Amino acid sequence: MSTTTPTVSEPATPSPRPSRTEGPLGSRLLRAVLTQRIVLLAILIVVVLVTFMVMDAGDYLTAPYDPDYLAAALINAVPLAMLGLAELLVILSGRGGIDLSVGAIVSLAGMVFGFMYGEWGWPLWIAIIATTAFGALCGALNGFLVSYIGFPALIATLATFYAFKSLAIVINSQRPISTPPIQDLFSISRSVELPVIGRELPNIPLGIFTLLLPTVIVVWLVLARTTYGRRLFAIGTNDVAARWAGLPVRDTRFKAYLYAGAISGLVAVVTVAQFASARPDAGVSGSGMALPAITIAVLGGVAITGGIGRVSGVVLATLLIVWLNAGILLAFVGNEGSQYQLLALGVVLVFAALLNGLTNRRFTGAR
Amino acid sequence: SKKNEDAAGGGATSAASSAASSAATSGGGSSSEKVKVAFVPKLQGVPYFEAMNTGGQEAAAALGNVEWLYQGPTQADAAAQADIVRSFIQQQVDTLIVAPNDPDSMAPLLQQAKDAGIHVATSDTDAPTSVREVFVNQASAQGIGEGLTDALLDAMGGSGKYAIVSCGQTAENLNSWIEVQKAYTAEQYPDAEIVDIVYAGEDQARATQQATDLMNAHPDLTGLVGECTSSAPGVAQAVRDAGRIGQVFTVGLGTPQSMKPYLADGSSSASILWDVENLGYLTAWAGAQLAQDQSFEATNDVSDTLDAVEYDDATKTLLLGPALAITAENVDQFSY
Amino acid sequence: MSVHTDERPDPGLPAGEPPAARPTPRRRVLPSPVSGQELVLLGVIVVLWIVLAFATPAFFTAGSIQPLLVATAPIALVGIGMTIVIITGGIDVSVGAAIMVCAVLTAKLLVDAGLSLLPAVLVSMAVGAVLGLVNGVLIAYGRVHAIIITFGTANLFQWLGLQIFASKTVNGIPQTFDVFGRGVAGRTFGVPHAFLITVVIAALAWWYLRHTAGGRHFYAIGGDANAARLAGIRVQRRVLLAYVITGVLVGLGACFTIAQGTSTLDQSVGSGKELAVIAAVVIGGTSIMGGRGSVLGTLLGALLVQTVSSGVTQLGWNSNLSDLFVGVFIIIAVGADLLRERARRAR
Amino acid sequence: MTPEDPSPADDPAPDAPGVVRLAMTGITKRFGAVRAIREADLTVHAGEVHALVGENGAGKSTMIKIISGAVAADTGRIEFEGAEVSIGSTTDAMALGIATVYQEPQLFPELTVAENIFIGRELRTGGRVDWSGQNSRVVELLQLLGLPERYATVPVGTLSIAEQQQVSIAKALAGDARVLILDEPSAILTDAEIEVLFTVVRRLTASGVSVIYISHRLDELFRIAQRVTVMRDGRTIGTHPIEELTVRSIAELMVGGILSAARGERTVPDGDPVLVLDGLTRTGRFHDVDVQVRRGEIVALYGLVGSGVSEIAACIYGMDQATAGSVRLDGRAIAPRTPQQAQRLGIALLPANRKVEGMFSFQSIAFNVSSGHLTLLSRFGLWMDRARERSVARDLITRLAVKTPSERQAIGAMSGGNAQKVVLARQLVERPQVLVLAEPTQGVDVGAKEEIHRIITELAEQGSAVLVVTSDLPEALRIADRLQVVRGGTTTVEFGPDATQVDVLAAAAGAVDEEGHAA
Ligand SMILES: Nc1ncnc2c1ncn2[C@@H]1O[C@H](COP(=O)(O)OP(=O)(O)OP(=O)(O)O)[C@@H](O)[C@H]1O
Ligand SMILES: Nc1ncnc2c1ncn2[C@@H]1O[C@H](COP(=O)(O)OP(=O)(O)OP(=O)(O)O)[C@@H](O)[C@H]1O
Ligand SMILES: [Mg+2]
Ligand SMILES: [Mg+2]
Repeated sequence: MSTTTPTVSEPATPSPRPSRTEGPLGSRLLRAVLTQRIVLLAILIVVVLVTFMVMDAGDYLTAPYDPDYLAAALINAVPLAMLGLAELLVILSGRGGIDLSVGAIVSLAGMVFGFMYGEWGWPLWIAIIATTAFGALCGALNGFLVSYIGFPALIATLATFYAFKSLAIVINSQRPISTPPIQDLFSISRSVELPVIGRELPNIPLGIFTLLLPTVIVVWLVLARTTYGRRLFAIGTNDVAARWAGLPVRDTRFKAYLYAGAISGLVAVVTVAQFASARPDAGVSGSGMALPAITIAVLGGVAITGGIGRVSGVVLATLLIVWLNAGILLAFVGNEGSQYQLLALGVVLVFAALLNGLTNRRFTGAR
Repeated sequence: SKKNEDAAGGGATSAASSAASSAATSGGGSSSEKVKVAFVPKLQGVPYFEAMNTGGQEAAAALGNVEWLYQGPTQADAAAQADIVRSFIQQQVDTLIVAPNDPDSMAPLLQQAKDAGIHVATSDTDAPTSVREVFVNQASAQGIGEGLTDALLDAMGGSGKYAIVSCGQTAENLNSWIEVQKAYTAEQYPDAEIVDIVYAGEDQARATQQATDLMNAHPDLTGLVGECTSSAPGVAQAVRDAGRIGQVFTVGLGTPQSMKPYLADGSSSASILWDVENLGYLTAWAGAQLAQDQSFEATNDVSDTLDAVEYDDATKTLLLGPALAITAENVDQFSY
Repeated sequence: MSVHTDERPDPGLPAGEPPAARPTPRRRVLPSPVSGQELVLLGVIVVLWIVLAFATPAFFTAGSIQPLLVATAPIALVGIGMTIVIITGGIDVSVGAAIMVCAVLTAKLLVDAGLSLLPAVLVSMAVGAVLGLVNGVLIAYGRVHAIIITFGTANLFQWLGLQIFASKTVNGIPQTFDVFGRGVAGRTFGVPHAFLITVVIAALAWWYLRHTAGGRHFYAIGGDANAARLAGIRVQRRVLLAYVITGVLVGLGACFTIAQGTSTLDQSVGSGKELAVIAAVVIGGTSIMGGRGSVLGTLLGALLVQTVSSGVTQLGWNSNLSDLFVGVFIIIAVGADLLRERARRAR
Repeated sequence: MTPEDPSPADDPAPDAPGVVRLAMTGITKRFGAVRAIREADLTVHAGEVHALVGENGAGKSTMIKIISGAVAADTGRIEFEGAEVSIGSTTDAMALGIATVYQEPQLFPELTVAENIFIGRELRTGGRVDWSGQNSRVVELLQLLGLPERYATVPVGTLSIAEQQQVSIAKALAGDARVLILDEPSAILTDAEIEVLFTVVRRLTASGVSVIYISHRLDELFRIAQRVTVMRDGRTIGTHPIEELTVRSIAELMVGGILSAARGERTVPDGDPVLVLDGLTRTGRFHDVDVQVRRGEIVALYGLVGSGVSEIAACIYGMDQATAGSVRLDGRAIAPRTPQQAQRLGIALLPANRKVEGMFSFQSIAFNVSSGHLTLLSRFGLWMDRARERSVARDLITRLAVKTPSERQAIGAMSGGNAQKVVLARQLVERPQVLVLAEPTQGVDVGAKEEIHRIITELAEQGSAVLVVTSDLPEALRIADRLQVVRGGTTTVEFGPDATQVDVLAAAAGAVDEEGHAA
């Protein structure tokens, strides 16, 4: 930097910050609801909570929809939100960024964690770090294929999804690992009382504090406050321009996948703890973890084309889905309950997307 | 829980007296006079668990004082199952019975349920490390594994190569049956050999395809086992498609109605199962017993058809009875 | 998108050269009927088949190839629709759930109403068309990215399918669909009808995409939807059509799935098929960014995936490894395409 | 689409000059809060070239998008050949015989030139596209525009931007247009190509076609246009016959004020050159390029698009690598392999293609300015110093007179000239030792152009060595202390500040040789 000198000084008078929208408060609010996903999600959450609480008061539910239950349901939010954040990172990186392999990484890294902590007796924190690193390694493979070789992300991660999934199953001849140390791990996903104010509040699953909250804060800081965050948004918005601006495009994109892998590694630990066993199909059974994570990211307002997306959107989307699903289970008896969860998720996704899609056009005049 | 203490005053083992005891409890609406027994299957919508549901409902009707709750996930997935278990804990049911997708992961949840004052039990699949008070077992792993092996080798003439098309790679009870089959085959049928074990997931078409591949890979293969309710018809279909009925024999754990066409044309020699509705009945009955703090006798008179159900106090297991071979002759006795 | 703005096909030839006043020469023009990717795939498949034929003598028998083709058919068939969708720059992750809806409805009608072959197929295709229409309308007129909408409708369709199943399996499905590939009645010259039909539809789609204005418009939309609109292409209708075509093929594919399955249909039908279909399409060289692709590649892609997973079982390897090989072959097939493209750019 | 009977009074032939072909009155259009068009009127006669001029963001493109059906007007009335029409889509416009070449090429890179030209109105034979029929018609058009006929079957994506622009023109010509709209067709064309275009336009107007012509190169209007409509802030502020106007008066109408005089006197400090290109070669692109730029000096590399100038810039900036020759900075040989390395050496570059290479469209101005200077605007290269970032952005907004309410405004919603200033601002956050500007004012209106030129001069005065790579000759003459002509991929003739347009053009066209050297 020796050859260049900054030419810019602080401006003499800071210009007053102009308001971004005109009009009275009411119409401004309406506009925010219609065009901003975060506001829409917040309102939907309130609607869901109020609806179920009213139903509860009217005795339409099979059990109280109370803060304790909502807090207990949060245990599902941990892996879902964390993987949603992993998807946020890769989708932000643009060029069709997506990671179908996160669930398979959860499976594989979980088995690796099972070996290290459950079989070989490594200290917990070393095993956690090693698992995260292993996840990062898997992510690095994705990143290498996408960023350095030029594979479309969907294809590269589809391929590694198949590969990791298969490896996770053969690594321990399709047996789960559930030795006593692993079984005892469940304690880290139990619910705890918050200190000081905890008496007034329901107990919250520990994983929220030990893993989810730190991840949320770190990802938020990285995106909003660091130079890496800037680079990521830049390459996601226009990677040709990013190259001309002298940004390390490949390196930045590579790291997005690597970080997503690392988060998946952490989720592997969460999942092993939550299920008290390292299961070879932990992240791919049923519809797997990747598709719900992408769904959460998309519902949270992440633009699939890259460059647009916020951590708060992902978190709110997770809360919405988790609390909605928890309520539905109390509102319907029998098999209908789980079936209506599908309906609700579908309706919320389509509705939120359409609303934003249509109104964005309305307000920006694009055709 | 409060409700259980109230119910604890009840008397003998019979249904009539437990009804009397719950009638004696003080309570609000009519529903709270009944004990709530909840059952969470591995997966909803499959005939096996829906038949258990039918049996459970019959039991509830017969016992009179039981409210039978049944809710299953749409995917055979431990996480989805955990949500439902949690919602039943929230509902403060009296007994919670689970057929866990993943026994290890169910253990801590059952602990939570117990801490909330709920009686816990397992049925169909056990969670041996958990705090469950009883496991309602359909048949012993030994019984199923040996039943399958005997039925297949009976058809194969006591010798030859066979392969197994299993389902979920991680399904604990399927894997335990396979272990029994391996050991029992080696011991009892020295001229027989298991050449391959493949996993088709819950996908019938995949099971069919894999069975076909196996027959191609091993032209001298004479037997196939479909280890679960989706691969049992799958392997039979493969034999039918290959036109090798009578050359390659199949057995499996198929539900009666789904196996009927294959039993009829001989592409399946037998289906090893048990009376699933009775299993549901027994499950509901056991749940009611627990809810009322009744203990199990060494042999229990549950209903007309289940008049001598054995209880093993050491393993805390109720055993429905021996495995049942379903064949072309008796298949029509089952409606599911 | 090229960084270099003046990349000429032939820098040696100055642009302003006076044009020769002779008639248009007839020459083989650029979009050759078969792309390099398709040749690579063909090569890989041929090599695999030869290797497998040597490794397991039974591989190269009718009894082995026929089921392979039957299993390939529904994936390839739905893949034809998916190819068109992806060419327009979209994607449809709801096809698995849509297969479920079509299959259960058709199976129920076969069992309960005793429908015969043609009406059953038509009903299934009509149902598929309706589901495709739902996707198409939401995507074309809602102007939301296809992946978001189809994630949503995948859940909706799945709910719908489960409602129709009503917590029961469909038992005792008659053999109406055996004509698609079961036994002698299901084959012509030894080729299973499901595969034959798929090939014929693929050929029609190939011709349509290559030689008709409507077909070319799919490519234009995938290249630049706004430019396509300005060129007077009715973009929304075209996009809608792409999803409806996919829906119709899903309907037919559901019939193939029933034909391929047992006499019982359970609610796992179709699950995970969306990834298998997308895998076939992208292995076949269709660009996920839109604007480029071919159904021929998709057909070969589906065949490759099926060959790999069948091959692993037939070789007697751990069947859990088949997914690993599928992953590796995706990397190899698409990687080859990338490298060729890169070499072409470098020249 | 035959028009109603024209005016009954004097019933001239419908294509005769002076007859109104298109009349737009009271047109308004809002984009959200932006009032792009306010009560604008436009009347175009048959057989005339009607120029539409105005500053960046004045509403020219929006106006023609309304005519071509790409955008629907909020209010207003459009009459076509005497009858009121409603143009709801591009198809409607095309049916009326309105053909448009948009500012941004609307082409499909994967499709062939022939397909692009006929897309949306393919010739058909029995259900399928009549490839041979299309191809032969396309070959005629290519001949007309002086492009090789083999281009017919080449994918458009492999052509240069200028060639793509010509394909766009061919596309507009393919139908039987009654009104041809050209939105800044000349911005990226070489003079020779512009000449061809003008020939075509004249031929068309002679046969009665009306042409609406948008350009920021005001001088060329005098060679082609008959009447000029000036737009300012979304309003049409008058239509004049070209004879009544001069470049100066048009410019003054556009900005609504008086322009400052031309180039001011500048003295360039002596000293050793900072940047030296010595025999720089990149095989197949350019060869033996020799350039020297001193501290405080502005050197223009003038070359027609496609002559290799833009690649020379890319090479200095590390986007490409030279295959022979050397780049020296302060006497030291450098060979940056990436733009980061070039930046670290103190080289900044303003890319030529704003939209593709310059803008992060839905990000804020502050974001656009700070990207590329993340190390400077952060602590330890890790944490963004957001206060500093904001103040830097605000400062540059003031300095460059960017019209915006806030540094948080998204750049994508800004007009071309303003966006260009923001991209330029990025190069100025840290004062570069060497500043390379590729087409710094392409598609920028006169007012903004003026300001950008002033900024460039200031930078030089502060000690940067400035290399301007441009195909805009007046611009080159106006700001450069020295001017080098690039022809056939190499530097040829050099001119001093007193060079005339005629000299340079002649040199670029290959007429003058070494004796053209000036001071
Ligand atoms: N799609 C759009 N959404 C929002 N604003 C728009 C849109 N298109 C144009 N504008 C705004 O409308 C105004 C007029 O833009 P227009 O493109 O017509 O200007 P122009 O005269 O063509 O400028 P230039 O010379 O830079 O091309 C500008 O302020 C521009 O920012
Ligand atoms: N301009 C074009 N852009 C894209 N594809 C083209 C173009 N011209 C021709 N093709 C394609 O190239 C193929 C070969 O064209 P050509 O005219 O050289 O052969 P042909 O013998 O006339 O073929 P056909 O019998 O199909 O017309 C055509 O069938 C068409 O698919
Ligand atoms: Mg414009
Ligand atoms: Mg021809």
